[in-house]
Amino acid sequence: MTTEVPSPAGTATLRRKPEDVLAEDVVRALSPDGTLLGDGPDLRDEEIVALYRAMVRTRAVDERAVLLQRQGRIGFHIGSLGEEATVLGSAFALRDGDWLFPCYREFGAALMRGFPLQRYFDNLFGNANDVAKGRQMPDHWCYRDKQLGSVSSPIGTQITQAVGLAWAARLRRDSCVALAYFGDGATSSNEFHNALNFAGVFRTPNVFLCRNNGWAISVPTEVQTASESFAIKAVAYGIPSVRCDGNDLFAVVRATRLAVERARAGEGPTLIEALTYRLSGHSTSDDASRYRPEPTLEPWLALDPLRRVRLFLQDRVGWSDADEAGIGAEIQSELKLVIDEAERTAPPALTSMFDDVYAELPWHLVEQRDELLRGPRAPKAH
Amino acid sequence: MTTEVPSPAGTATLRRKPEDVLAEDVVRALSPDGTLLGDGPDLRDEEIVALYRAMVRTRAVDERAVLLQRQGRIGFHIGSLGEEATVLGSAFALRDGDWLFPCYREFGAALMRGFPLQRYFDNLFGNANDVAKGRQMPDHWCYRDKQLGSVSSPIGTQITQAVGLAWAARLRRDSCVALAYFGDGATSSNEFHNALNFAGVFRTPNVFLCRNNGWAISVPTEVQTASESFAIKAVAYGIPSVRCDGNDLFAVVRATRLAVERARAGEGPTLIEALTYRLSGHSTSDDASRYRPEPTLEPWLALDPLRRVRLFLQDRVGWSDADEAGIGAEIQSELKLVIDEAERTAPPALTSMFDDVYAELPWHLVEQRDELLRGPRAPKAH
Amino acid sequence: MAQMNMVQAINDALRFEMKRDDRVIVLGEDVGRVGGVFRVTAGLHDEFGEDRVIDTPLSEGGIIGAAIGMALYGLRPVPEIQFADFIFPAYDQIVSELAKYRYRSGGEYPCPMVIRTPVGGGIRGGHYHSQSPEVQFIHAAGLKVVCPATPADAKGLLLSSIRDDDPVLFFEPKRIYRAAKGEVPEGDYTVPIGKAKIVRAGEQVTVVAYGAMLYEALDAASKAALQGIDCEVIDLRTLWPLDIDTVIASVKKTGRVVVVHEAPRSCGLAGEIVTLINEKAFLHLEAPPKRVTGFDTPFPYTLENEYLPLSHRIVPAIVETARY
Amino acid sequence: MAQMNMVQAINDALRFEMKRDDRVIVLGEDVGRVGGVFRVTAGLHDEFGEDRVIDTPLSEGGIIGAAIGMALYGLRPVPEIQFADFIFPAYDQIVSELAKYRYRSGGEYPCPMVIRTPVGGGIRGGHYHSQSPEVQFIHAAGLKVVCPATPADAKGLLLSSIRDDDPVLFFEPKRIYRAAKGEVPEGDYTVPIGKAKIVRAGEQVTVVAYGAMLYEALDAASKAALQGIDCEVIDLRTLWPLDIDTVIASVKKTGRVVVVHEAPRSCGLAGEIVTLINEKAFLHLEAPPKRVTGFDTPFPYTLENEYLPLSHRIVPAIVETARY
Ligand SMILES: Cc1ncc(C[n+]2csc(CCOP(=O)(O)OP(=O)(O)O)c2C)c(N)n1
Ligand SMILES: Cc1ncc(C[n+]2csc(CCOP(=O)(O)OP(=O)(O)O)c2C)c(N)n1
Ligand SMILES: [Mg+2]
Ligand SMILES: [Mg+2]
Repeated sequence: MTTEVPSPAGTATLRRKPEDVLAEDVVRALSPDGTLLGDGPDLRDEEIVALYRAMVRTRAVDERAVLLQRQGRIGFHIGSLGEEATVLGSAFALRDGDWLFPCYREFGAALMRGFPLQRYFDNLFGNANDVAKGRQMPDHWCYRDKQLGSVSSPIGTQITQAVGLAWAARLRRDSCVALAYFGDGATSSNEFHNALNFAGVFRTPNVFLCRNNGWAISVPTEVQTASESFAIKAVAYGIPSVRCDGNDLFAVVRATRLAVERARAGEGPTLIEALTYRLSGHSTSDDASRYRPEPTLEPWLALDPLRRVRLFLQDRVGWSDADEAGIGAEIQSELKLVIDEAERTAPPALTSMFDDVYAELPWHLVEQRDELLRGPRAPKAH
Repeated sequence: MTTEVPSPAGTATLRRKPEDVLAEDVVRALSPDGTLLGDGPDLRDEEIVALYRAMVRTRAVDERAVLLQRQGRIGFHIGSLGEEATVLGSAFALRDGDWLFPCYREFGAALMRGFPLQRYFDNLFGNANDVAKGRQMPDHWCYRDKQLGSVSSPIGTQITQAVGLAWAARLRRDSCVALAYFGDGATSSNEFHNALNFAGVFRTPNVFLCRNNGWAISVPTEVQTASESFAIKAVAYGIPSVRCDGNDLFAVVRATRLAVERARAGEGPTLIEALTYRLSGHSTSDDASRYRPEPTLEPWLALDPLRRVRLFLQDRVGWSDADEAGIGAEIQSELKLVIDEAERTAPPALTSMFDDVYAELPWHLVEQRDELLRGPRAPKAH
Repeated sequence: MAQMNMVQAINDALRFEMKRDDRVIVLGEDVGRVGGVFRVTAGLHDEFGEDRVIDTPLSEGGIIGAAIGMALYGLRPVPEIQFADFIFPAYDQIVSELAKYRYRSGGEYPCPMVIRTPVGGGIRGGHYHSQSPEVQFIHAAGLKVVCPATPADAKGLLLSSIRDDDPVLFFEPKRIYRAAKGEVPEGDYTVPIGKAKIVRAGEQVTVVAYGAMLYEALDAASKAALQGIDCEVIDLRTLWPLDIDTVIASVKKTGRVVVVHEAPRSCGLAGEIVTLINEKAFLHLEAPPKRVTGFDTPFPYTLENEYLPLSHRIVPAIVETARY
Repeated sequence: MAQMNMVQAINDALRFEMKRDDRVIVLGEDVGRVGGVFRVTAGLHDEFGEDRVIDTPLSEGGIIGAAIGMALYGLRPVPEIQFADFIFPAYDQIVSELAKYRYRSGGEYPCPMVIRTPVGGGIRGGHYHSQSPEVQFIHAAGLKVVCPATPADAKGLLLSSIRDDDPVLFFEPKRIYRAAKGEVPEGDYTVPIGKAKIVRAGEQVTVVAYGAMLYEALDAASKAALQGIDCEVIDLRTLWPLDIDTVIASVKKTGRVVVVHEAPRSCGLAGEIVTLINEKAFLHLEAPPKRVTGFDTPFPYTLENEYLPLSHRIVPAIVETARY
């Protein structure tokens, strides 16, 4: 069964894991051709349709954002092409009030949880309506209303923060769970180690979701670690882990639900390794052809996470080409509206540069702000 | 068999480890009553006597250093009471030219490898003959002549450095091995993670020796990690590990030799967890009775690493009370000489404060030195 | 009022605030059962239990990273770093995350917390138990930095810091942990962040100091007085944002200034103060401002008293400045 | 001589030195097969093989910690940190270990290495791809800090840095990686560490700058010239130990000085320079020294050009200083 999932970097094999790792094998539920493997799905039809829509929307947003970047209308984009099942299936396993600590590829999860598409594009344009007030690069958003942490570039920092948050919640007898996303590369960071170790010792209600997409920019997983999997690293922290086919929506939902339930039941944290693949370059700044020959992608294209849900839905609810075209059109017109609006919106006010460094402006920032306002304006950003 | 070794913090149990961990069970060779368990020893009688001498000497130095601190003659001491078999047995498995990266309890290993006792006491007194020129606290020595790295207080940093050094040696086709010491607490540091991960990926010729002495100051091992052992953490890095009875000199030698041989043969790094116990406070600054009831010590006192080698030697070579008294007297007179000398030696010259910041004194340090020399002298240190 | 040393005053402040506000959580290495290696958290574990006074694994990055998560949730963590020298494994979480969280989230996520840590030399700690890294935090925009010199200020500033909505680095000068004693108001007592204190009024030379060196500055001022030089001594108390008004008003009066700190000289806080004085009181300066500081070397062990900017080094600087 | 940009010049220096000295090892994230995210190490992996141009796991602490071990052994590692903003996970290894190794070992263990890292704003990188943390390394005694502004200096200083027996932080201003072009001597070519360069001679105002801001300072000087103000522009090149003689000689001539840098103002390098000028040329100062710097906020994205101390902000500072 495992041979159907090509190992991400082409070399790691799915070897046996210690017994205390939750699952012996990779969790799988839906084959690439859209047929069920064993039980499942653990989802109602409407839920599957909603999730499929969300995946299609995520991909459409991704494609548009790349285009906007190529056109020079936004500065940068980092997307989730090929990783949609991992991102959306895992977030779907959370409930309202649970927390989500994003890495940087999880805008799809944020949108599904209620982050307005308009705010997302405001962030890509860094305009005055951006929640982050145009202070961060595109794709570095946050949204407290829906318990969405703040995207930050330094790799891994959010993992430890998610542990502290979940720990705090437990101390306050709040039953929420905190899920942290990170990549395979991030498992090498100080933060992964600290986060999992603290979570293990204090049995915090966390889900650690490692998107193993095969690459950390140009570095393949076998240069990232010599361990036989990323999931197995959980052993070092006395916590259980599970691997799932990250391109299999139903498998991701199942694995994450298992972990979320454990956390909510006070049984502590779980590490999930979702085996997926980064189909695009690392970001719009990256040209993957420099280090990854095109043919490498082929087996992964055949495992497309959207395609298999679509095939499943065709069979299950008679999902048609017209249905598909319908949601496509809907998303495109929605996109047009929010992009127009985002592009029209002014940049953040000059004085906003000094706000929020502290709760109140101290004297030195008042002086610096006044100095800036008194002086001439800068040339337009390139 | 394992029940004879009380678990360090009194709670961890010796559960089964994954198959790729070198040994199923804790390596043991010499019982607490001095009789052999199975094969061994893998040492010649003279070697055992030499090692025993070194252990006795180490303990005598420790006791004297504590006394000097209590008398206010030195400022600080951090020792290895109860951990002598771990420290000396492991270092014994190295050969000339191999590198040793100390934590801070391994002066015994340094002395055994040829660090002069005089230099060690010069370090404790921080005098002009101290290799570290009185710049570091007592017990923070170094000695390049014998490939002894520099003791540094920040926990764990030496582990990663040992990896870089071993890696460099391998790149230069030098067959040396680098052994890094660290405590159970240090496994929580960023450095442990980075070191083991890099060592795994680049298959560096390293031996990682975790002195699991049950405590990180007042924090017991069960608060340090939820993993079932420290050895098992190696799984996260794809490297083998082994646990040994750290109070069993022969077991430590055996486990370390195995690891050293693997490293030298190009088979990569090994993590060793030596199960021992810190019989003293953390250092002379610590009063362990605040957090550790006296009775806790009792089972460990019965496992004294010196006693069992002595019992073995009584049986094997007829080691007598007179032999014992002989080495005791020898060590005491040696100690008297070096302590007198160290105490007599002047503090480092004032200008030495500015040397070695850089290879050459830059202008600002020349100015600062001259400013200091021109000015009045400080009150005597308390 | 009760007579307390610094350790007792800080312990008193922690106990008071933990009783008043159940969001306050203390965490760090050895802060629990044993009450901290300097005993600053003594008794809190017994009183508030292991959910609020938490011994952690040995990882400063883990402590601060987790504390950030707690703060994001709405708690008021007060992590302890055992020595300021050991704060650097947490440096990324502090300067990249803690200092920027409110800003980068457009104000959605305040991140209030107080990082307590013993700072400075004077206990024969050598390289790694003696450093004063305040500038490494001031320069990373977004943090407040406090360093009390008296038990009363320690209590008052700690309570203000815990109640502050921004992250505060709270440096405790360990040299005077037990040596500095004084009356400390009981119960609720705050000292505002951002206000310096003139601890000795004078007309001829302004001496700016903080932490353990305040006492050296005062001693030097007394000795200078014997030579007929009348010093005004300012205790900064808050290092950032500093109380520029008090400093400038004093310098406008005296025209002469000596700044003292233990940290290495170059790119230290003294340089910032001198530059601010240039910017705000240039025409009042009658002598070049002087720095009496630690040297640009790692902190030494045996020669620690030669390294520290003790009174014997401050006096000549005052005299030179006065006689310029 | 060949025409090169900064990227090419640095690549040329690395290639030259790797051929000359087989102890030189390049390591870092993405430095190998892909040749670095800015392509600075392009081609080196193919030419020197994977033992000398090493892609590492994603851990700056691991990179620097391992590089220290390599240096202790006797190699000359040249680790790359992908962006200066990501150097902080390695901060403990750099300031606690690298900066102190020679000192704390009484000279037994020199630890020569060059940490290369792109620095500064101007590429729309926001918070975490724009920072200038030079002071966070200068203040930690024991490091040298270099920041070239031209391709020739980049090559010459990099070769000097790799041959230096002390650890060097080599900051590469990414804004001008490709924009700065110029003639670069072929083959062996060094520029001494610790020497600034007067890139425009003038009599009335000294402008001190470095890195990408040098070009802004030069532009401002040209604009000031139109208003009849004659500036001397100094490119520091080495930030620490800085070339105090060149700065002081210039200020003694002009009596007026503007210091420019991208890093936040408070406790920045400009403050140190102003203070050194106070200490060494107090009586020559005819106007308060001015700082034109980044603000004390995290580095913003959309407003980055308002944050940076570009020419439009330097000109008024020059004029004010000149007219004081
Ligand atoms: C501390 C740090 N170092 C380096 C970088 C530069 N960087 C950004 S993303 C990335 C690779 C991350 O790989 P992975 O964790 O696998 O996530 P993925 O991008 O594949 O989703 C690197 C090296 C960074 N952002 N932070
Ligand atoms: C980074 C860092 N944090 C904290 C400390 C303070 N400290 C010194 S030793 C120690 C405990 C170390 O425990 P362990 O690693 O088990 O070694 P042991 O002392 O038991 O041999 C601590 C917390 C330190 N030296 N460095
Ligand atoms: Mg990845
Ligand atoms: Mg221990």
